[in-house]
Amino acid sequence: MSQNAAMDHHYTSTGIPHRKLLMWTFIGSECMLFGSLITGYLVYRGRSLVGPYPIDLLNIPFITVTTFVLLMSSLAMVLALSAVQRGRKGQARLWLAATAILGLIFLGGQVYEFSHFVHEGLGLTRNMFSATFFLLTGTHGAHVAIGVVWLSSLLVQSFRGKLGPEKAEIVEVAGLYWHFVDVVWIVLFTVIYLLVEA
Amino acid sequence: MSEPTAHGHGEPHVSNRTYVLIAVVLAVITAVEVMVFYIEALSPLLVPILLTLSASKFLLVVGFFMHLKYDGPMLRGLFAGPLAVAAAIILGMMALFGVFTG
Amino acid sequence: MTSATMSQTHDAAGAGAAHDGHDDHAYWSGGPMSWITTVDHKRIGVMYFVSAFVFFLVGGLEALLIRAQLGSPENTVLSADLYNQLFTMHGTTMVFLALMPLSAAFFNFIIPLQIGARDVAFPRLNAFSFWVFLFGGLLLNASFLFGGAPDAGWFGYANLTSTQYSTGMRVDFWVFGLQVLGVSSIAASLNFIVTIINLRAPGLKFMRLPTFTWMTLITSFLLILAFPAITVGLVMLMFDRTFGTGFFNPAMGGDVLLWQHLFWIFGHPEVYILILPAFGIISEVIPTFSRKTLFGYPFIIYSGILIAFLGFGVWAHHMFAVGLGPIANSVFSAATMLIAIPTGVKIFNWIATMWGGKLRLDSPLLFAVGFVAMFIIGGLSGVMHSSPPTDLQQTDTYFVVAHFHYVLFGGSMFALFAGIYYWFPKVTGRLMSEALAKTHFWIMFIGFNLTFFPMHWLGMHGLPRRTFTYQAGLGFEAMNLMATVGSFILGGSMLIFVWNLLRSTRKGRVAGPNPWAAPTLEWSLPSPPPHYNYRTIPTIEHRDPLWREGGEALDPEATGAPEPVMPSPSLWPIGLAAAIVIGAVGGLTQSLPVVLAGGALIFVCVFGWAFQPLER
Amino acid sequence: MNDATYVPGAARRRRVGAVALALSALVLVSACGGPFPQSAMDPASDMATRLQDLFAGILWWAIGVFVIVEGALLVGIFKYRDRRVGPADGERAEPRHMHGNTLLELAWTLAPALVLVFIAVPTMTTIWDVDRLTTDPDALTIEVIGHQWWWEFRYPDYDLITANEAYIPEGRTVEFLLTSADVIHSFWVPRLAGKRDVMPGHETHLWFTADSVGRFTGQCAEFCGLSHALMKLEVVVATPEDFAAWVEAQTQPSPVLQAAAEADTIEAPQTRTELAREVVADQEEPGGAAEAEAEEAAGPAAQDTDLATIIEEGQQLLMTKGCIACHRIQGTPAAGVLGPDLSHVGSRRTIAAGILENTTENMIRWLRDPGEVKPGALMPALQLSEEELRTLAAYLRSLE
Ligand code: HEA
Ligand code: HEA
Ligand code: CUA
Ligand SMILES: [Cu+2]
Repeated sequence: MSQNAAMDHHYTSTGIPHRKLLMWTFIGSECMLFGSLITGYLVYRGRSLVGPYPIDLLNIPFITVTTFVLLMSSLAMVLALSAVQRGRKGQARLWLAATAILGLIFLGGQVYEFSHFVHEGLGLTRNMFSATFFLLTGTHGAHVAIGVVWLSSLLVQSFRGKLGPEKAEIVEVAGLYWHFVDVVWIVLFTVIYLLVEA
Repeated sequence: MSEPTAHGHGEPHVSNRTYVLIAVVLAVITAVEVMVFYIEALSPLLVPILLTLSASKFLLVVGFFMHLKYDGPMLRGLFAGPLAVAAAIILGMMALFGVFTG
Repeated sequence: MTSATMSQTHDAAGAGAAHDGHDDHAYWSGGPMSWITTVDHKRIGVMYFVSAFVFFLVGGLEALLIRAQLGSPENTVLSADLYNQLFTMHGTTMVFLALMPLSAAFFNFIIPLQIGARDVAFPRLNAFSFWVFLFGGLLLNASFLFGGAPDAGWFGYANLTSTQYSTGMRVDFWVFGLQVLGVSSIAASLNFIVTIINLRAPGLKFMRLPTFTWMTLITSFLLILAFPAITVGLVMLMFDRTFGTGFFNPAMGGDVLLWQHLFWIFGHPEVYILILPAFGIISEVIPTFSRKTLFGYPFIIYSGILIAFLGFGVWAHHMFAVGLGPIANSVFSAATMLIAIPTGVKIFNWIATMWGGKLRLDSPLLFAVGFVAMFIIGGLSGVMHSSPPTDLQQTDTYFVVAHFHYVLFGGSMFALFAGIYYWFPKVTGRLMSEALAKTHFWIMFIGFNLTFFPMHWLGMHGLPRRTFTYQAGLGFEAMNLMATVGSFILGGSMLIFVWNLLRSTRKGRVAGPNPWAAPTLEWSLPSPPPHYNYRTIPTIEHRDPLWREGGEALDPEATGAPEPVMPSPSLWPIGLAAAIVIGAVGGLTQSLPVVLAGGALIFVCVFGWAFQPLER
Repeated sequence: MNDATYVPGAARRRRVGAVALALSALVLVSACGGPFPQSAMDPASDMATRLQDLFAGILWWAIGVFVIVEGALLVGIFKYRDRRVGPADGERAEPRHMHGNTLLELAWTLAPALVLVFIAVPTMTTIWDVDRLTTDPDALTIEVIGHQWWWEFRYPDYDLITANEAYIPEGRTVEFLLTSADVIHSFWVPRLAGKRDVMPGHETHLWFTADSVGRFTGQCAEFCGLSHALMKLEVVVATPEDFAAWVEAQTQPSPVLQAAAEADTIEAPQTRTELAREVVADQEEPGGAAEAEAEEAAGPAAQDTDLATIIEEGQQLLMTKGCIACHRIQGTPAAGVLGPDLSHVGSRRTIAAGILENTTENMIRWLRDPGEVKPGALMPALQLSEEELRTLAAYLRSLE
């Protein structure tokens, strides 16, 4: 590396932009966060003293649909990034909006699911299943919500004409976050819904 | 991704078509997962099958959508290391709480 | 080391005098507002140091009160209630508000200098980490004014922390205080990871990084991986206390042991978070004062990584008495013992570094040697704990208290003092008084051993820890008195140190760039460094750049390059920190409006921050 | 640089010598100052002996490592210290940089590993011996229930319940089953066994065979709230005969009550369930029956008027002041379960979980204001007059 490169404000030793490195490191930390939450969920499996139990309430077909929605939002996200990188403003807006809206639909599904559970008598404090379930999926939902806000702000930026290809890095970082949240859901979908104890 | 990024490290090109393909595969795997769930005959193998399927979805998203397949060892290590620690702790705790031994 | 380096040192002392009158150019010049809005890693480092040291004195004062109460049997200096608050806050303060942020002070000040960077990767995030830490610490200590401080011990075992057995807000202060501090630690660690990986000067490959930088990197990884576990535990506890869930309530199917696991999955890596920076400091001080490069550098690095890695697999050694069963106990015991090996490797390499060197027993080396000597004792008592059957007699007694003060005070604190004496000239441009430093050392050394050595026996003779009183006739009187006397001697040594610190900032001998003839890059800068650190970023070709031929040419000021543009000050970091703490206060008082206000402020600050350019 | 601050070697050596002396003095002084009646290093059972032997073995290894490593450190410092004072600086050659030596690294990796093997092997064998259920079919089972801040002991084989003072037979294996009624405690009698945590929602085990007769004190070792420091206990190891006698005595109502009961031909209720039923009946009809009963019990039997009055008035206080809500006394309607069983409280050496000598003064002190003796104690101050305090204390002390 030349002296000049080192003087450049965007110089990094590895060639990886700071923010991208930050996001990956943060994702590492998030692995432990969700790991601990999943641990809590798993060790308390089958320890509910009163019903309703998971098998009574979990609606697999419904969740399959919202899972599909979230997966598709990840697709929209990569397409948005790709559009931003190519300077295709219209496409970028379209896909960013699609990502955010799919995220919102997922959240809507979660809100519906939660209120359905509460309606069926499974409030937060009802039993060990409800406590661990709401904590785990709630934390995930909060992550989705933050992602939606983030994506929306990118969308606004794009409409203000401030999301040119030179800003692709920001979109990429937001995308990493978004995909990670999706990845967590892939695990939760399996662990909570498909591997529900009979 | 034909335009080089501002920082000039050329990332391998992944076409939009690849992305769509991956998404289709993800959707199909999800569908298979749910089918497996409902097929009585497979219930003894449910856990290993589902874990394999969801792990492959996991890898597809991380590898392609998150680009890790094309990133260097640094980012891969940053993700794989913590993931391994987290997985080990989940398994260790399940063992300690007798989840495997009943 | 070459004679060229020596002559550079002598010149430097002369040149330093010239720097003396130029304090207005130093990184610290500017009014209070410039400190509140600063994003300069050096100022943030100094602020970390001052706050953490004050918290250290507070924690020390709490310890002295504890010792005063324990000086004689059935003493009544403190009530049971106050005693329990004090030991809880002593432990919590020392770990979270003194030792960790003291290490952070070193990370902040030293790391960018050591790697040839002008600042950290995210300067505003750095300021944010500091303010969150400070506000979190104040929040925690504010509990003393509002119905009493947390009183369930520093590891707050469930279900003593449930609303049934801990009424009032004491435990809530602890729950929210620690969560806030977690935000600070994680943000700071992410920042340092990126900084160290990404902002190394050209040529500064990983295997040329100074050892302290390496240990900081490892510590930061430990932090981002360990803290989430306790965060989850704290959130569960918060839910139990606020909403009435039963995560830790056996009557509802909860399990009190889950808390212990989550806490120690964090807690054990945490103790290595407290010691690895110390290992780093020692690995800088010993070569410098032996005038001999670090022996077995790669082994010291790898053993650090190994310690960190193994550190995630030993947590249940804090739970040998709960009856996890022979398999679990054997596994965790063996894993724990393994850690003695990489730690030993470090110790042996340090001794080998000194072997054949030319040791100058200046204060940093004195403290470093004190560290090695005391840490070995703490490590060996750790190995005794690691054997579950013997630990059944030791756990929860003063034997443990002896173990962890030997590693925490005899280890971390001795090393931090070594670091303070070592880098003080770089921070302030002046040397601390050697005579006072040596007095400090010997008094501290004696006081320390007098305080904590007898505790091994106290424990083995049957005195449990966390007991506000003990009865006469069990043989505890003499040793407790000894410990109490020792602790006041120890306190006295701290006064000498504080006096030296205050005096030397103004009256100390002017240091010059490299008063110790040290090998690492930070010593190529003027003392104190200019606010931009490096006018020109140097290119590094060796692990000990200043000990190489031509090392003296590494004066970044000499190139006459234009002054670099640095990030502008910002109010958003402190704003966001305040917003988070407001939210926490809302949660603490269970006041929804305050929580919402905090949330709204967080929102405003995040966007204000995001849209404010770094350089204006 | 800093030459001025260098201290001449001789003075330093003297100072270091002084410190070394002080340190060894410290070690010696630490070790004495006894006697240590609660010391883990003075074992009185098979388990405690195993643990102590293991500890001693590890301690010797640790001392060995300590001497070698600290020795190397000290030798290094003295040998390679830069001795010169003043301007002669620079005379000795600059040290040669040594970057490392793989063979050495290997050596000081393997040597500690070897030491650890010598520590780990006895550790593991001890774990597998100690950390399992006892296989002895004759083992005596004692259930331990931790409370804030006292201990409840139940002997299911004998239908016996007592508190804070447990008798066990010498030479017979005893297995403790431990649970908690509230928070986590830890059961620890250092001379008899290592700790075992006492947790709500879990049952833990501990077993050992005591090998000498005597009283062994212990105390709660897990922080359990305000008065954790005051949660003590005593295990009395008795000869099998003494133990049998103790069981016999404890399973009967106290002799005073027996005497009173026999004289009045009132049958002392024998089982807990009967008692409970009676209490329920009493509560439905507050005061009345119980008082009458107590009066009757005392009245005609009075050979010794003093004792008779004490029993009569004491029982009356017991009924009226709320004691029975929490305590049980065999042979009376008192059948509470929240507090310690008081059937034979007079026979115990201490009261308030090992805190106070069992004397009338101390009993009065406790009854006057339990929170003064034991901060946070759940038992309320009963607002008794001095007269009542004395009577109640005398009554309780008579329950041997
Ligand atoms: C700086 C912090 C720090 C460090 C570095 C350590 C280091 C170690 N600790 Fe310690 N520990 C604490 C802080 C620390 N600990 C704290 C705070 C607690 C109590 C928490 C609480 O309950 O409040 C605790 C408690 C604790 C326990 C639980 C005790 C109990 O509650 O019952 C155990 C059990 O195994 C343990 C073991 C060890 C071991 C094996 C090491 C090893 O890493 C030590 C390794 C070092 C050496 C062994 C010395 C040097 C090596 C050689 C010279 C080589 C040759 C050596 C041999 C062959 C043996 N520690
Ligand atoms: C991290 C480091 C750390 C440090 C540095 C210390 C330092 C000290 N500790 Fe601490 N200690 C812990 C961590 C630490 N401790 C932890 C984690 C616990 C467990 C808590 C728990 O069980 O929950 C504990 C518990 C603990 C106990 C056991 C309490 C109990 O179980 O009942 C005792 C008892 O003697 C003690 C004593 C001391 C003493 C005498 C010092 C001395 O080194 C202090 C030195 C003295 C000073 C620094 C004072 C200087 C100040 C002045 C002279 C005046 C200052 C003036 C103003 C503030 C205006 N500590
Ligand atoms: Cu019970 Cu401590
Ligand atoms: Cu540990």
